[in-house]
Amino acid sequence: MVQMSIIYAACVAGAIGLLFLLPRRGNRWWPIGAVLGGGALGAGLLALARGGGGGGVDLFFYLLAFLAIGAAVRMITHSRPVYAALYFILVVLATAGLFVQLAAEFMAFALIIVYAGAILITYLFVIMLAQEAPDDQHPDALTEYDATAREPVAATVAGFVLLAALLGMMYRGTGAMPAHAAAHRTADAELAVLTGKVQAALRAADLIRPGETIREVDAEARTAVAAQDSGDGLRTVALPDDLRVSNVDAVGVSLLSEFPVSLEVAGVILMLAMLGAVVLARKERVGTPRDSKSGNTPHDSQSLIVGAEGAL
Amino acid sequence: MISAAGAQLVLLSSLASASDAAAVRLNVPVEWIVFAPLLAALLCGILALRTGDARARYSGAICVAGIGLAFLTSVAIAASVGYGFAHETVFEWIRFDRLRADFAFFLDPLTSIMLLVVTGIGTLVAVYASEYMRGDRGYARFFAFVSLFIVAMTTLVLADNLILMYLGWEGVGLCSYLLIGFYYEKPAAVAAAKKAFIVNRIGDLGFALGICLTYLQFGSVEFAVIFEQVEALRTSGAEIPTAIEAIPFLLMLGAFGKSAQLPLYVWLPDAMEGPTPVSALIHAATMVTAGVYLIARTLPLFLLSEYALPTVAWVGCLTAVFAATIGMAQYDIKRIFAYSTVSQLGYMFMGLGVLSSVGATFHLFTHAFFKAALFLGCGAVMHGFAGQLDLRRLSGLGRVPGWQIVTGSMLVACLALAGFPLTSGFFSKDMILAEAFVTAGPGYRAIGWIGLLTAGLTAYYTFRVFFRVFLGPVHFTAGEEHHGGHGHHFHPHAPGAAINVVLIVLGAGAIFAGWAGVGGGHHGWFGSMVHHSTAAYEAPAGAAHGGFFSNPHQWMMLASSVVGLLGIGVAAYLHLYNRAAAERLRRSILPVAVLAGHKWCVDEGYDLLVRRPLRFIGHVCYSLGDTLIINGLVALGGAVPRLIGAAVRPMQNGRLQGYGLGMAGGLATVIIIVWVML
Amino acid sequence: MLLTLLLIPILTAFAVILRPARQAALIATIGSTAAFAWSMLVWRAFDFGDSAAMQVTASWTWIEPLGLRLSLGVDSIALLLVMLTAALTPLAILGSWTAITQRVREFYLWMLILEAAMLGVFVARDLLVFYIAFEFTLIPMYFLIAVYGSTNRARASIVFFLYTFTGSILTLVGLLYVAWAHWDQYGRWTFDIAALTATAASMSAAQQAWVLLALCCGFAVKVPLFPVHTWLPLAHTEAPTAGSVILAAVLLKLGTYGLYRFAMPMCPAAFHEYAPLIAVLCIVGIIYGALVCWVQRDMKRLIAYSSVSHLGFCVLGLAAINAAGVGGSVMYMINHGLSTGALFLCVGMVYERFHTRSLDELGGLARRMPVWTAFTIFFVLSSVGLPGLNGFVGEFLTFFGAFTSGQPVQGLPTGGPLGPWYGAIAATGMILAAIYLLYFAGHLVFGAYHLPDTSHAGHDDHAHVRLPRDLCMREIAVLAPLALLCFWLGVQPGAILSRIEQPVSEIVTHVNAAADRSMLITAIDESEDR
Amino acid sequence: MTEPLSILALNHYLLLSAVLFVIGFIGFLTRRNLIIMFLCTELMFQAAAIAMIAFGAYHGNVQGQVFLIFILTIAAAEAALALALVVMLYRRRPTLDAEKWSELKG
Repeated sequence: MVQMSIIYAACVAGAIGLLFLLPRRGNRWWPIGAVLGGGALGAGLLALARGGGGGGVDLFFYLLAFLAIGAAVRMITHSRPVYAALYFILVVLATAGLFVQLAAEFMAFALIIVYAGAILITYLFVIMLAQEAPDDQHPDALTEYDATAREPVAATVAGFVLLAALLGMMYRGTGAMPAHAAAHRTADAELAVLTGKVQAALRAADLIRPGETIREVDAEARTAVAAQDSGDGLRTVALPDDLRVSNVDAVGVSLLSEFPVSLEVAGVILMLAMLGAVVLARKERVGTPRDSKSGNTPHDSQSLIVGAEGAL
Repeated sequence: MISAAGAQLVLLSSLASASDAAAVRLNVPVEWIVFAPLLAALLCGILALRTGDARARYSGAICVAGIGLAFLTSVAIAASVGYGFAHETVFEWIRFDRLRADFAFFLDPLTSIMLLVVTGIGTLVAVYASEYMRGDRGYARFFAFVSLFIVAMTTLVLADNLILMYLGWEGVGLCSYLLIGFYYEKPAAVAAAKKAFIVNRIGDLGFALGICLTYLQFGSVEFAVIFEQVEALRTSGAEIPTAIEAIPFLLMLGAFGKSAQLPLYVWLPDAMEGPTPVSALIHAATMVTAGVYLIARTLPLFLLSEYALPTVAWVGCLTAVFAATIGMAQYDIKRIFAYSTVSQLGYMFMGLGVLSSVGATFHLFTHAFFKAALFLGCGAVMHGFAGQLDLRRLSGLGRVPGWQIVTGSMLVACLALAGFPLTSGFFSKDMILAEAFVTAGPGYRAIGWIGLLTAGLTAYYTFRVFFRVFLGPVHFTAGEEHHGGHGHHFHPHAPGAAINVVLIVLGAGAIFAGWAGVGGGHHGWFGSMVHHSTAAYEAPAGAAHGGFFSNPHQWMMLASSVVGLLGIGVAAYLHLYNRAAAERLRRSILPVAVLAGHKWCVDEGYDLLVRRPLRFIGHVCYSLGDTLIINGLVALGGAVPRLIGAAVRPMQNGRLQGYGLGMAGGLATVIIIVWVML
Repeated sequence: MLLTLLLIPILTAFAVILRPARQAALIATIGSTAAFAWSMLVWRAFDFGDSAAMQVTASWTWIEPLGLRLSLGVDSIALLLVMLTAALTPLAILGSWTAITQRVREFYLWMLILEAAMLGVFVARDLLVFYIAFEFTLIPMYFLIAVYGSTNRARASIVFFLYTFTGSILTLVGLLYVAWAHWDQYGRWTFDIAALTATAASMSAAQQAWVLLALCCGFAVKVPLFPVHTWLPLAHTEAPTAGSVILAAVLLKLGTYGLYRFAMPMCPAAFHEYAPLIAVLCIVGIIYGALVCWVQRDMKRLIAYSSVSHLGFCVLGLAAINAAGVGGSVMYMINHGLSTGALFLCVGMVYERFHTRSLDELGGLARRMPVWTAFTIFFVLSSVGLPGLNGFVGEFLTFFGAFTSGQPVQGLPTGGPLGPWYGAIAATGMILAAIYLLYFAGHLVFGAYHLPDTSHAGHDDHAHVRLPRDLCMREIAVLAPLALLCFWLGVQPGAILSRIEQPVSEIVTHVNAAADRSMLITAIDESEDR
Repeated sequence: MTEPLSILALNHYLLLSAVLFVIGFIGFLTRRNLIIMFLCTELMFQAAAIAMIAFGAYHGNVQGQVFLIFILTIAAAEAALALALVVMLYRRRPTLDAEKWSELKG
């Protein structure tokens, strides 16, 4: 069993470490934080490893977990947004690695493509767009809000108390769950609906003749019923052993057969988000009849906002 | 004591009288008495609402027709009912659980008398008013209300159960309210109307509670059922429960309110703010006698209690003398007659109390004539002299051309009121006073003497008015309703035909109505009528047949004549021959006179003791109770969250992170709580 | 059939939203009139020979595992209240044609939604349907006050909402407790009112007392009983005319109806035991409300306080637990709805003309507005309880009920825990009612004619439709049906009384029998202890 | 498909998920830069995603992954909108300080 005391101690140590790491003007104590935090993380992972690995967890897990957590900590402690975004990419990559560990290859790559590739790049663009231009005297100057964290103590304490509570509950709660969830489905059950894939595999293995098509697949018995194009001459073919349902297949089948509506809705949401983003980010038109006197200068738009504040 | 006397009395309830007078089948549509005036009221009401409709001038005729039809029906019914009784259900009204109160009529001779008085005087007053009210903006409205009043009053009289009677009772109160406040732009009229309604309501409360208690005790509110049980109770000789003895006292309260007896008389003098025909009809002849009628109708119930009737007698007696003293010190003619009405109503209650229901009813009957004549005469004066009613500003009207008929009828009516021999008032008053000496009861003899004294006072103040206003040197000033300019000489305009005819009829009634009761006791027509109603009783035999001095019915005629003439004589000396002496006398007893002139400050006392404290409580309830305490508590309840809010407000600073922090803390707390609990 | 009744206003509400604003009033009027016509059909379909039973029922499964069903039905009392609601809403809407000039469509939308919610309360046979409808009345009313109210509307709407909501949350707790008790006993969830009533009535007296307390929290606020009445004057004063009308006429009846439908049958023993306490609160409310009424200068607030006083009578009748009291109370619900609703309409018509509610600024309107005066005086008299008009029958029966409660009538016992003193003291409220209502009439209707200073009224003129000085035909059409109904019910109360006799006697028997049983059990316990 | 995850391994992944979530949360609370705050929310999404996938593996089905697709969708949409908002805000007043944008507080 995992030593809960070690976990809690690691939480405390991690909290203190994180406190030292959080950005502050002239933060000279960050090495202490790094040591404490790294120690806490290492101790925690060690406790995990001692408490019982196996069951699909190997060294890669610990490495990737260490990487993900370390990068995440760095992300929230780094005072420069660009670096924070880059560290976040690292977190995403580590997560993707963990997904591969969990046999979710499709999601791993989707994560990298969508997150690391698309979303984070957008973030980077926006960060660069919105960064105050460094003037010549202080090329490295940080803005005040980047340089200091607000209420670090309260937030850290609250966060780690939450973490400790969550972990405590988790270990209590999952103790009651079966060591392995009973799989209610036959392996490769999706083959029953993936007749095209089966047909291609059979054809590639020359198990069916040209002109024959697969009518029906029995995933349990690993057989398929092939028929002539003319409609007669039914026969049963055994499936090749290497015919397996890939992760992508499974996800696809599940998505299209079980959640088609949700999928459509997701599409609609994405489109609406796109439209919304366009509308929001569109430059405000100046010289509208309603406010024709305001010019195209930042000063004026400022005054417009002040006016709006007054209204609020 | 009554209980002792009661053993000698034979109560003839309606059912007992059924033995010699079987139930009569009416061949007259009795509901016309109610519906004809109702129709008139509706028509006049519609005319009243249509501002500027020229047809409004027909409303007087409509009203006269409606009430006249009711009168004719009443005559037919009186003839048809005779000495019997009848029962007629018009429609079902309230029927719930075991409570039965239908819109049903109960007719016996008492009802007939009341119907004749109400519709008869009503018709006369309507005729009078059709001239008197001419030119008033609310002409149609007036007749709508008068017709409505007749509806309510006849319902009251005809009701076969207490709840329907209560309907009529409240209905006449409403009409009284509406008619007193007829000139609603005068604040005094509005206040008087309100006062009348509210004081009446206090009495009505007693009435309503009396109804409830009656139902509790007898399981019904219908007269027939109640009286049957009363009879059974009396004959069984069982002890009478206290609750039953309480019933007459509650009903009495209602009667005192409606009939303006102590301590609830205060509204009636103020009610003179209404148009004079209304004062004549409602506040003299009919409505105010409803209390007398109520007690007469429920007399069997009153006989069940040892103390009920003596209370009635004493209250009546005290009211009579009390109101008479106030009346003596007033200057406003109408008010004098208003107090006179209070006083005369006191006589009627006195009569009921001393077990002279014949006398009381008889006095009610005669009083209706002469008091209506007096008020209508006053009205004619008021009409002719632009609202002038102050007897110091009017004199010698009898010699002004065109006023002879008014003077004549006033004289007759005054004589009747003063109890001048052989006028109607003389007979009825004597009957009551004599009975006070005949009946054994607590202090009844004293009541008789006080009554006699009051008769003298009555004669005095009545003729004070008459001698001042109609005799003596001719001089008069116009009232405030006269809008002629300076130098424009005021010409009183003499009353027209309608007014004169009505005055003649009423004057005749004031003299001759008394003959209906001649014969004393139950022997005259009137006596037999009452004798055959629910108000019947039999006087102890023997007392009425002694010698002259041992028979109060005989020597009372002489005594009251002497007292009455004495009063008239004093009035003649002070107000006709030597008016200066009156002024001297007044100055010598100035405090008393002023106090009496201020109505013994009863109004002020009520204001100070009842109205102001209640209103003060209202203010306290509102400003302290509602706005301070209750709203304060509510605000306190609301303040607890607000205090907590203030405490945690720094967290709610609008920064997203603050909320996030709270969320994390909350989540952690929840988890830990669950953890601890599991 | 009842579902259609609920749907008519809702569909009309949609129609109102979809059509241009200037048609909104017309559509709303037609729609609510249609609902009234439909309710007449329901009335026709109702068999008054068996008026205590739920009739015209309909039921659909809603959430199966929780036993939630969308089941509707009415007994004759609920049907009467349905009729009241359906009759008053068109009149209130018709009365607001010119009063509402801004956000017109939303106004009628809320009115119609409100109607649907109120109808829902009365036709619900399922507890949660009832509760949802009960709470849902708050939302439209909140908006009616908050958007269309007068100067102090923000506070009024919030106070209204929070006050009633707080109370009804406790009611929900009580009702859910009963549902839980049913589940505990039978092992399945149901929210059927009849089933839960049976369960609750078989609980111990202590449990019943708690449930009663919880129920009373919500219903007493809604009624409102003293001392939780202070939201009412505020809400009434600030609400627009139609809102006040509906509030007085129907929303307050939700409280009394709740007491009748839930508090009495569910906790009969406790209700019987605590009825004197409730009655004392009622009597205090009657007198207190009346006295406070008397010192008001604001005519709407005055009528609002008169409602406090009147509803005291209404609940007093329920607390009397005898046929006269409960029957009178039901009668009172209808009558108060008619006459107070009408009074608010009358006052609203004055407000629309002169833009003031102060009795100091107005006076002597009789001179210029005879028709209005006739109606106002008529409704004042109805409210005072003048015999021959509707107010009397209910008032008399309630106080008659309180008076005779628990007293043997000719040896036959009548149920109930009260006695003559309750009735006698409550009856003083009749005097006080006369005082304050005549004070109102005396100031507003009679006296010298004077109007508010019109110098500031200039800017109002463009916003308001010009109205004639006296009532126009539309306004007469609003008031005349009410007046006729008041008169008719005063003369023929049997039309209602005979129809409610069965359910009333049923509930009275139920409560008294339960109280007797409970007393017997206590007595047995005590004797066993000994 | 590989063998379903054991409960012990699931715990590992859940622990990682919790840690990442809390770190993201702390970042969200402490950092004042709007963009970093959004990044932190993305980090919390990641944590949720790990938990989803791990549970999916534990139960031996792909529904966890399917859910993740939707999470990803929402994340993408959220990112797009959030960044658009940031751009808009920045255009109004050149600062990314979350505390400067607190006009909406009550």
